[in-house]
Amino acid sequence: MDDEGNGNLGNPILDRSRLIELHEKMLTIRVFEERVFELYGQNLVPGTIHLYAGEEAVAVGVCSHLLDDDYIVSTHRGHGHCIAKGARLDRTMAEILGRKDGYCQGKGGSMHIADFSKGMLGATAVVGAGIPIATGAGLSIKLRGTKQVAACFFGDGASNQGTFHEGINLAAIWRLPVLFICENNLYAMGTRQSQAMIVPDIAERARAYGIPGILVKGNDVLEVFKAAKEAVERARGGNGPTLVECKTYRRMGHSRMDPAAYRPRAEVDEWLRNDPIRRSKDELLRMGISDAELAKIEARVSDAVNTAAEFALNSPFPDSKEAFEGVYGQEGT
Amino acid sequence: MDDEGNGNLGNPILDRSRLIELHEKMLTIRVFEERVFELYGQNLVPGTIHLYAGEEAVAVGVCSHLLDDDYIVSTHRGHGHCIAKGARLDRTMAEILGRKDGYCQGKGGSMHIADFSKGMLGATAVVGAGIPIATGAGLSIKLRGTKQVAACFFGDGASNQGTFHEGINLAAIWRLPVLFICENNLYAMGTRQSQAMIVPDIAERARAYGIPGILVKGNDVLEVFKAAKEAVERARGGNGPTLVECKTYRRMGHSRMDPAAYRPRAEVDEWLRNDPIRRSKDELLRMGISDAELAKIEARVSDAVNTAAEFALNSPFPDSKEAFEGVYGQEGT
Amino acid sequence: MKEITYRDALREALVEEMQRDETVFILGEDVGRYWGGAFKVTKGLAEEFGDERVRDTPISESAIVGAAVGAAITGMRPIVEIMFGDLTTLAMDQIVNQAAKIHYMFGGQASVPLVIRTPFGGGVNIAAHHSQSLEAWFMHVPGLLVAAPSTPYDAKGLLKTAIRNNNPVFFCEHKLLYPFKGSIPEEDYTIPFGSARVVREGEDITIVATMFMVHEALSAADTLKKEGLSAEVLDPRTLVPLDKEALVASVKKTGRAVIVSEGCKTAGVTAEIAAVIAEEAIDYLDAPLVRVAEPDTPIPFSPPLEKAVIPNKDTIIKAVRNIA
Amino acid sequence: MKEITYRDALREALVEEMQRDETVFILGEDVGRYWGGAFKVTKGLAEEFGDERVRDTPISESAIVGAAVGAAITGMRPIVEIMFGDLTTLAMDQIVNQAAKIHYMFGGQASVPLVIRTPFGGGVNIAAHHSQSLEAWFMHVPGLLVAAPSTPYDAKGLLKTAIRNNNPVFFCEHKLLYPFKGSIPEEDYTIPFGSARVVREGEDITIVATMFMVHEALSAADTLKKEGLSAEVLDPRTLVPLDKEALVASVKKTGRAVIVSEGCKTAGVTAEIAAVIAEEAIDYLDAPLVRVAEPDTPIPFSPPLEKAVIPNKDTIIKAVRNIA
Ligand SMILES: Cc1ncc(C[n+]2csc(CCOP(=O)(O)OP(=O)(O)O)c2C)c(N)n1
Ligand SMILES: Cc1ncc(C[n+]2csc(CCOP(=O)(O)OP(=O)(O)O)c2C)c(N)n1
Ligand SMILES: [Mg+2]
Ligand SMILES: [Mg+2]
Repeated sequence: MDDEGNGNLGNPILDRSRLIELHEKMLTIRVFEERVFELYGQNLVPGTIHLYAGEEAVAVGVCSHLLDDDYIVSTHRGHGHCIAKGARLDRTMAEILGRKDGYCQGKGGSMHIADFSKGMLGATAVVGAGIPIATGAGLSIKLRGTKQVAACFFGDGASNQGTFHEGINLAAIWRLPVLFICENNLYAMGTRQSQAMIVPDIAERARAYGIPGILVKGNDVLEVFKAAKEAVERARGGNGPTLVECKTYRRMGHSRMDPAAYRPRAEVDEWLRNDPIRRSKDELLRMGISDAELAKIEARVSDAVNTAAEFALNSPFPDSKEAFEGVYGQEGT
Repeated sequence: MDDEGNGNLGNPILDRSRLIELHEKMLTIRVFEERVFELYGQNLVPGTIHLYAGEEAVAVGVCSHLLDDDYIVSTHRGHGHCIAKGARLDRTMAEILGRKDGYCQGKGGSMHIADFSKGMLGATAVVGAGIPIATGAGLSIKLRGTKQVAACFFGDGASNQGTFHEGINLAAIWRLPVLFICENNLYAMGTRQSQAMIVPDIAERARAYGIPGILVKGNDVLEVFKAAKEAVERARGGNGPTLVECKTYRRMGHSRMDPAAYRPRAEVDEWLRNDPIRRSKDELLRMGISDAELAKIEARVSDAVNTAAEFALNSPFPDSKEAFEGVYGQEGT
Repeated sequence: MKEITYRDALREALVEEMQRDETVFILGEDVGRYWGGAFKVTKGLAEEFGDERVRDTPISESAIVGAAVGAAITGMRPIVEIMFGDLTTLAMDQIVNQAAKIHYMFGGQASVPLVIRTPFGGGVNIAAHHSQSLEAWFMHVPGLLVAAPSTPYDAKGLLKTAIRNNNPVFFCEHKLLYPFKGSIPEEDYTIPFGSARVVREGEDITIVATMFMVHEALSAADTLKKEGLSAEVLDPRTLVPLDKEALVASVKKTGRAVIVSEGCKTAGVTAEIAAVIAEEAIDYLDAPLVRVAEPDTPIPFSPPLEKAVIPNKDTIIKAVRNIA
Repeated sequence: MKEITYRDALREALVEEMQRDETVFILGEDVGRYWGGAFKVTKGLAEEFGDERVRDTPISESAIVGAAVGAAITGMRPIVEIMFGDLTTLAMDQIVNQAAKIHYMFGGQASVPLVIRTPFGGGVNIAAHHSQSLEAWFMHVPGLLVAAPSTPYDAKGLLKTAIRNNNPVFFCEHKLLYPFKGSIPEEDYTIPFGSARVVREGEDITIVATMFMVHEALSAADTLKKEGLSAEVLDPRTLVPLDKEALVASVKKTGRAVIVSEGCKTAGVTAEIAAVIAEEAIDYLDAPLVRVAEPDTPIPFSPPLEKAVIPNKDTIIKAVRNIA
């Protein structure tokens, strides 16, 4: 609580209307994910899915500082990143359903959504592989001399990959404008973080590269917002990368089929209480938002997701001959 | 200087006779390397060589704590590791010359010497690749329940490889009996350490894995000896790995053909003055060793290297048909 | 004999060999008690053998294989599970430059009794990073043995041989085969490497097929049979060593061959098999060799697209009809 | 025309393309002003273009390629040097799963104008970790183009095409060729991918050879000529795309083929070429196909051993005599 009794969110860097935006974005991701889950249950989603539900504050808190021409690099758990970065719900949903109007014309699916028109450079399903790619986007920015930044999302598990070490080190020595956003949801599949590394805080690893590491409560969108603001300013100012660790939690299992029985009940309960959207809603209520306003937001979100699902379900499957096309692009000059 | 005015080396953990041993071992490596260099000049060494000269205190300081059944994993700059671990000079030299009596029957050469009979698990020429292998040797020790330890040598350059991160992390979480010995000779080929990482001390990176990191003057055999003692005791005691960074310097270029013009003259001069063998000799003199004793050591070393060179030069080249053999070992049971 | 799935057959091999030899242990991501492997092959093993011998690892493919190499050259017999074959890309140095070369490069001083198990193959709509079949790469690495079982019987027998072998074995599994059932003997058995299996005898054409494609080839042979064409179906079972004698013998008999495997066509498994036939049995061929494999595309996600690129009964029949 | 080494030809291509297009830049270990590349191909470039465009990197092959991928999809045209081809093992995920698949997997939204240059080949006694020829792996990766020049002329022309191409190009060089001289035009030229070169016309047999083996094949052809045997020598120049028409045309003319490349035999470059011929020109063959490649061994260090495993003029002649 600050002096004026507004809670954290009374902080001047995030006023009420901005918080409403963030809240709505988070809610959109949540409702979108719930719809994906439902469609999966109806056998309308091919393959597998890794839901972002529970981690919305991270993508939204970070992406709210990014412009359309800033970049992000995403992961197997990427629906939330797409939406936060401004990708259309309908084409995102269509891609997840393997339809022709999906961003990748059905070639990518849930684990490989990309929207280059919004600087969303795509999701890689190889854990940790996006890290050096984000470094490269940062290098490109530096070489082209623009003021863009690149943000890279990855999990706690990814931070044990060699690419984490190599990719961040490279960004550090070249002072590239990159945000390394570790979404620490405490587990990599069934493996608890403490089984996979000794340090409790991955932010600590920033020291090995001589860059700042920031640890934040990842379910508090304001904390993420603040940390990301600092990191984005550092990057745009030419002062190099930041590692931001956001402690968060997935509401569901790792993937659609995982009951997540390896998570202690008490832990799950505590984190579910600590839900990012519930928190932002509580803050908005404290700031005096009316029930009617909240209901309006919810209706807008629900409409948007409905429209997206309808669009996706109406989109045809791609023609099988398209499988053989598009391996190579235009030759070039 | 300690109370008794003996200098560092008066430290009770390293008495005079032990220091003589270490000095002689270091000198053996030096003279061996000089001979390799000479033979190379005479076109008797195929391929390339990476001389260890100047870094002797590291291998000797570490290996002096290791028993025959302890393991080491080595690198492209590995002659010193072999000799320090107790490999025979003659078969080492024969391998470097590509002869039949070499440890690998001429199949490995300078970059791939191994002596499994002495726990020398071989040199890999892929920078950083030995790190997880040493971790695996540590795992094997743990699973078999012996009191062995494994030491892994690698360079400053190697510490930017993904394998450094993954391999040390694995050893850390499993508390394996491994010494990670970083031979920081300030350069990886022509690349200065400060170009390749921000942190001045690689030992600092140990924190990312929650293990102790020790920084030592790598040209002072006593310092290396002390740090290695601590690390070996920790490992044998079941308390996990240690990262030991030894700052050192190569007397020559990276490989035989490299004039090393990228190194500032003043830096080279300073490090050459700080030569490990010169230091140990000075200490021995301070401890009162006689010129005659020193001369005897030098003569022994010189004889040993002469004998080894002779052995190697007299060893035949392998028969070409052997190239086709030994890809697979015995099938097994 | 008993009916058992490919998954269970693999698990039986692991259990029996771990009981038989205490130096055998397993490491990989989520192979332990909380998950039992992404495809549940190691389910229950941690409970039986303890967490030390069935080790969950961080997501560090390169270090997992590297650590297994280090353990293998110092007296243990590690079995690595790489969760998806596509991720072997992260461990190629350790597999190719270390595991495969150590025995030779060090003049025979060390052996590397290491098994790397990993699932290949498409068919479950998990797109470009989880559906590849990269067996051909490993065939191109001297020092590795490469097994590729298509049935529960072969899976168990070959895995046991792999575990007992002192050389590094790259052991290919197939996602679609895990639930596939077949019968195996009650008693201990192993299958020697380098011995192909004639899955179906035939006179008119040889269909050489690997892994899941063996079953598609069998369906194709069934259909062709009705049309009066007798196809011999041959499963090499191990790709290194490759049973050239069996290949040549079959082609000598039939005079024609269609070679089928997943994995993309260019420089793939089918290329090597075709080349062997072209070198050793060309005089017996009455028609061009035909390769049936994935076209040279990544594996797309959407079901109709994925279906279009993976060979199946129909594409095999079409290929056969082209030359027979 | 001017006489120039393969190394200098490569450097000229780099310089000219960097002058022509400021989005072209180079990154790799020791490519910069202090070393100029392990084989000195980039010598002097940092001085001309600055350290920003000729970037030394830490020893981080995976991040080097990954960073290049990230730069390529955001408007730059990176050229990566991997110091030795053997070390591409460390970057396989980035090469295979990222660079090669991005265009397809993301439905054409991005292109990846990236060149990865690396030297393959043996012959300089640097043993198993520095002497491999792994071209075949990259042929097996849809989405990559694979160039493999054997002369200064081809090196320059193909590298320019590679740099201007919007697809990822895996550009194979050969250690023994760097000092090799040949003539090239003074003016700008490029060589289209997928067009083989008939290095020597002949009537009796086709020798298909790649990279350094082209020169061994030529020596072999010289010797054979004296014995009255006219060998056609064909150099594919790019392995993906492979000029199948040229291959088939030559084999139709001669009726026999020996296929030569470094890299081990099984599932190697020669397998794919043999398979193409067996599929598309088998009716014209008067003899079995013969592959000449490295036996399936790691490359040994000692000179007599290394010499025994790398194909050369004599082994080629022997192979030719077996079928002609
Ligand atoms: C390199 C790699 N190894 C293994 C996998 C299989 N896998 C997919 S997601 C996952 C867990 C990732 O954990 P984390 O990075 O914490 O992300 P989270 O799923 O928790 O968001 C694993 C092991 C993979 N896709 N890539
Ligand atoms: C993975 C890898 N990348 C590059 C090389 C080429 N190379 C050989 S030694 C070396 C420098 C190694 O530096 P460092 O680790 O500091 O060891 P030093 O040579 O200084 O002892 C390089 C880049 C290699 N052998 N392996
Ligand atoms: Mg996680
Ligand atoms: Mg160094």
